[in-house]
Amino acid sequence: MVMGDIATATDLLVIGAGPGGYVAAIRGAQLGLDTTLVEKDAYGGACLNRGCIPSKAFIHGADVAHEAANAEDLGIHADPAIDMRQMQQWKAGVVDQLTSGVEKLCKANGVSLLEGTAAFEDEHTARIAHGGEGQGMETVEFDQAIIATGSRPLAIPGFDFADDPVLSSAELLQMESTPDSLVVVGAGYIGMELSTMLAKLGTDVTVVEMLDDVLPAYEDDIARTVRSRAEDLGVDFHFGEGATGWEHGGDGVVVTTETDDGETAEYHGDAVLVAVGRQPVTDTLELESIGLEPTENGFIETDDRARTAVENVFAVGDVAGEPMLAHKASAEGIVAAEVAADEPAALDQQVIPAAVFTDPEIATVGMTSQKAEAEGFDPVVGEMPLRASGRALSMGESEGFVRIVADESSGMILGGQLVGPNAAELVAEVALAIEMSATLEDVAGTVHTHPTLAEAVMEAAENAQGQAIHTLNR
Amino acid sequence: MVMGDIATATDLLVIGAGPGGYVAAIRGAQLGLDTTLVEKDAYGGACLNRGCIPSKAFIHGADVAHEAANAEDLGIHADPAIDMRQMQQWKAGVVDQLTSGVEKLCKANGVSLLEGTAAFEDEHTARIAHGGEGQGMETVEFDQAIIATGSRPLAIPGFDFADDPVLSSAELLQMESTPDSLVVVGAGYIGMELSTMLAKLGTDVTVVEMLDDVLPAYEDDIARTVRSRAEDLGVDFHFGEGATGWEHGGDGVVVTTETDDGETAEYHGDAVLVAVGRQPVTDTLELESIGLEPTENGFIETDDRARTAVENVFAVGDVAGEPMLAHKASAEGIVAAEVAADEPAALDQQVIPAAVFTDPEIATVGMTSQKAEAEGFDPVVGEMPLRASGRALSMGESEGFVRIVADESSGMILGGQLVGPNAAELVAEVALAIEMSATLEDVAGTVHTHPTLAEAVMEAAENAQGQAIHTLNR
Amino acid sequence: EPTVSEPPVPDERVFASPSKRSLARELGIDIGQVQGSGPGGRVMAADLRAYAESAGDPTVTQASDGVAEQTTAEREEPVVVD
Ligand SMILES: Cc1cc2nc3c(=O)[nH]c(=O)nc-3n(C[C@H](O)[C@H](O)[C@H](O)COP(=O)(O)OP(=O)(O)OC[C@H]3O[C@@H](n4cnc5c(N)ncnc54)[C@H](O)[C@@H]3O)c2cc1C
Ligand SMILES: Cc1cc2nc3c(=O)[nH]c(=O)nc-3n(C[C@H](O)[C@H](O)[C@H](O)COP(=O)(O)OP(=O)(O)OC[C@H]3O[C@@H](n4cnc5c(N)ncnc54)[C@H](O)[C@@H]3O)c2cc1C
Repeated sequence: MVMGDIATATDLLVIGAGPGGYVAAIRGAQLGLDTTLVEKDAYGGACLNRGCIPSKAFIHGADVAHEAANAEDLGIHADPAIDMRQMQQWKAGVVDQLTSGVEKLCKANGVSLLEGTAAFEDEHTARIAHGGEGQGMETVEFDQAIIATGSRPLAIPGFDFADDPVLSSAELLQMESTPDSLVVVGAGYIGMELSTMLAKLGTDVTVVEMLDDVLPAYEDDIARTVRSRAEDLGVDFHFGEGATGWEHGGDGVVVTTETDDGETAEYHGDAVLVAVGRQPVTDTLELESIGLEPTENGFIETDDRARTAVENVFAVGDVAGEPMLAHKASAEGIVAAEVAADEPAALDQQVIPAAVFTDPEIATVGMTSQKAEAEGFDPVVGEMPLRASGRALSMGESEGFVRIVADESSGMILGGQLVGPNAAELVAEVALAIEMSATLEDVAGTVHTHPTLAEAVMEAAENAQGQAIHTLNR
Repeated sequence: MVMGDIATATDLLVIGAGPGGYVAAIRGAQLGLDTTLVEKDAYGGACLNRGCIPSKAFIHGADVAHEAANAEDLGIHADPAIDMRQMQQWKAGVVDQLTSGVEKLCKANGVSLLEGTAAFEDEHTARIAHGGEGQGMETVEFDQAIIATGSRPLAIPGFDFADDPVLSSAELLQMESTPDSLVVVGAGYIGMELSTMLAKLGTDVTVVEMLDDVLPAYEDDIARTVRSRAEDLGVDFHFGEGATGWEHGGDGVVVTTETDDGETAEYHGDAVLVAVGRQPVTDTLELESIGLEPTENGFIETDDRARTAVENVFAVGDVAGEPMLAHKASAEGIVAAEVAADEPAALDQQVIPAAVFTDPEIATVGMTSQKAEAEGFDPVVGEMPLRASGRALSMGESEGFVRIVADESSGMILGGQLVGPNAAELVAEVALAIEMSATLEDVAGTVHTHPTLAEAVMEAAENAQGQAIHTLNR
Repeated sequence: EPTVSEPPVPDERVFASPSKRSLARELGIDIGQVQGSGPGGRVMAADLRAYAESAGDPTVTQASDGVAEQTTAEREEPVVVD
């Protein structure tokens, strides 16, 4: 491939090297397409550099310290000191290992890597601007392209991420020291994960949320469990208030909020984290050159083969719509690459699981009982509270539950809601059950290792059949 | 039901309230059988009182302390002090909660509980001796009986558990303080779990094992990983040596060993733990009264409906043969109760998973590649090393792997071997895959939450298909 | 007293889910004898029912009464993209 102003040609151009793009590029190359991956910033995208991985690394670190500091009843007396610069370095090491792994995997699979910002010229041509301004240009001619430009943190009026004390999640995850106090705007999953983690590391956290509870996407009993655990950690919640602005005050900031009724309040913190959502990135692409227009919400619309309205252009990941999750991005990336390589792939997964790494963890997949009813099923629900689980108790945990939703007449499993340690791991079995069209009997009839939390999945299935051993049946 | 010397009658008599017996009793009662459960000692059996639960509680405690004490690279500096009496109390609280839960569940399901030792008089009569000698007797007439008398630690010549410094796992799990040093005889799963746990709590552990590596039931790369981690924790291994005896010496004991070639050695410790296996308990039962005779290994033989050679008598759990695992006991207990209640149940589970709670954890299910070949399959193997897993790295772990074994032509999943954090939880998905006759494509096509260790199961399935994203394919 | 006519249990590995194996037992047939029509030869509910009918044993049809009903509701296996 020739660099410089001369046009190079490729079968498949992938724009953006997050979990949508790099996975698509690798699969494309595996299927024999000459594949070029362009990234303007860092391999691994938001997920590896500013999202999933750094947040989970800090959450793990906070958990290790917090658990040891709060294990007196287990006979463990510890008063851990936390060196945030060192934790930051450790996190950076983890991120480096993974992002350089992504680069190596791309090369090993034969993907050509280009650094720069891609913009469309027409349906078969993209211009790549290398590095900063004036660093040179390159033109790539492609047969097919996959847009995987992801998302960025959403700002709100009155809060500009360019201002020093106004932090995005990306900036917060670069912190060299934990703030003594922090105001968090937004109690969605990112706000809640970071608030819980910071509270465990000793920060005084104040959360301001417009709606009336945390995690509005989740059922009440789930949100309540996570909220009350966060409250126990000292997080101070203010619901029904929208953040309207901030100013310098004391050593930090004063954030102003307003209720629907016009009542205002002020909250102090060293800084303010705005975590109100994420916005698809399309403005770098000059989509109008290929006649594409994002939806009202800024997403690029795609069909069940991840194709956009332009026949040879696909879109995957956060830029292609909800749920904005890394594994959804990767799953779409694989389908787009396979379709580009003429394989009969489609986005026909039954379910996409989701996890929230709060304390306790939440994981959900498929339908809630309410949703199942709305879809015309006759749902039956089985539950296993973790206070009856030997494994949970032997881990010092007794809150949380596993809930399984199934169709009463066929026994077919439709969904699951899990709250507790390792919920994100346990949901894998429920997702497979749904993909396999497994019934309650299938899950209950599978021997589960003792003592594990996974037994609670089996037990919930038995409970739904009215024959649980470790819980009373309805 | 009338107590005393008068005979009481019951549909189903269950002998032993471990995970085999209490589960059988509850299911029997759920199916409408008048059910009586006799236990001579403590509800929950070995598992809840002296096995699975207390060991996992201590392992958890040891992990919390050890992890915090060894997290300098994460920026966590802690020097936890361990109060073993308090940890023991905490464990006792966990055990109490679970055993009293078992009792309550039995009652709530209508099971009649009897305390005492049961022995057969004939095929329809058992004598129950209450408490110690002279505490009274009772006769129970039954239609059907389930033997669930479990197992006890195996002693070896030269080592008598009645001697103070010769400990069984049961005695060790009652310790009020951690020994400064301990000689462990046997590097099977119980010996390795307890050695690893004690090493983390600060004990100098010396392990003596007749065979040439730890965990002989497992593949070499699995045993090696666990052994070398234990060595890092300071455990001192001596393979190819059999323990022949002990005597008092210094403040504790001197254990003598001998190799096949007759070379001897001596090892010092505060005490010696003998963990060489477990022995089925049949001697309390007077089996000869019903014409039953245990096998050479002491087990009671059963058919695929958990029936013994005596038509109306079943046997389940450790007393009925390998694998001696709690969940196998419960699964058999359910089948026995259902067959007793005339349901068309059978022991036709494809697989029984097994876990070892060492560091790292091990979990296996179904066939190894070798076994698959021996069974006439054409096995294909896929692997995902955890050093390529974002979730493992963000937990500070990079050792271990997930291996999936499948049949090459059909893609059918035959087995899995997992080494790493939460392996015992992750194996649940693989077990369900096998029970469902899922193929590699089924598991690879199920979206797995990011970042989780469970993604490694999906990735291993992709690797077996030659299309992994995060590992190089063969 | 235990029943005399017990449903057969296969002694070879069969490719069928727990609920299909249980259905086979309820239908009183040896699932090991049934040719699976699912992916990789997986035994489906329909295979079992077809086998039970073709066996034409009147006791078999009786055994399937009611109990089978519960577990028969159409359980489609997932569509495998090929
Ligand atoms: C704090 C936080 C925690 C999160 N935790 C989780 C979690 O636990 N689990 C989960 O599933 N998801 C999580 N997410 C969401 C997850 O990060 C995203 O869903 C995921 O990164 C989306 O992947 P993507 O490939 O679509 O886009 P991104 O990862 O956003 O990657 C897009 C890439 O495209 C590049 N790019 C953009 N425009 C151009 C252009 N014109 N030319 C060249 N390159 C371009 C960008 O630089 C970027 O690298 C989290 C997000 C945050 C912020
Ligand atoms: C240290 C240790 C750790 C272990 N960890 C695990 C693990 O992590 N996972 C796992 O699956 N397994 C584990 N096991 C094994 C597990 O404990 C056994 O497989 C399980 O307890 C077997 O259950 P059971 O019901 O067959 O018998 P048991 O649990 O042994 O119960 C038998 C009961 O019968 C009673 N009994 C005996 N004779 C009579 C009589 N004549 N009359 C009345 N009552 C009688 C006994 O008092 C006892 O309570 C562990 C074992 C040990 C020792």
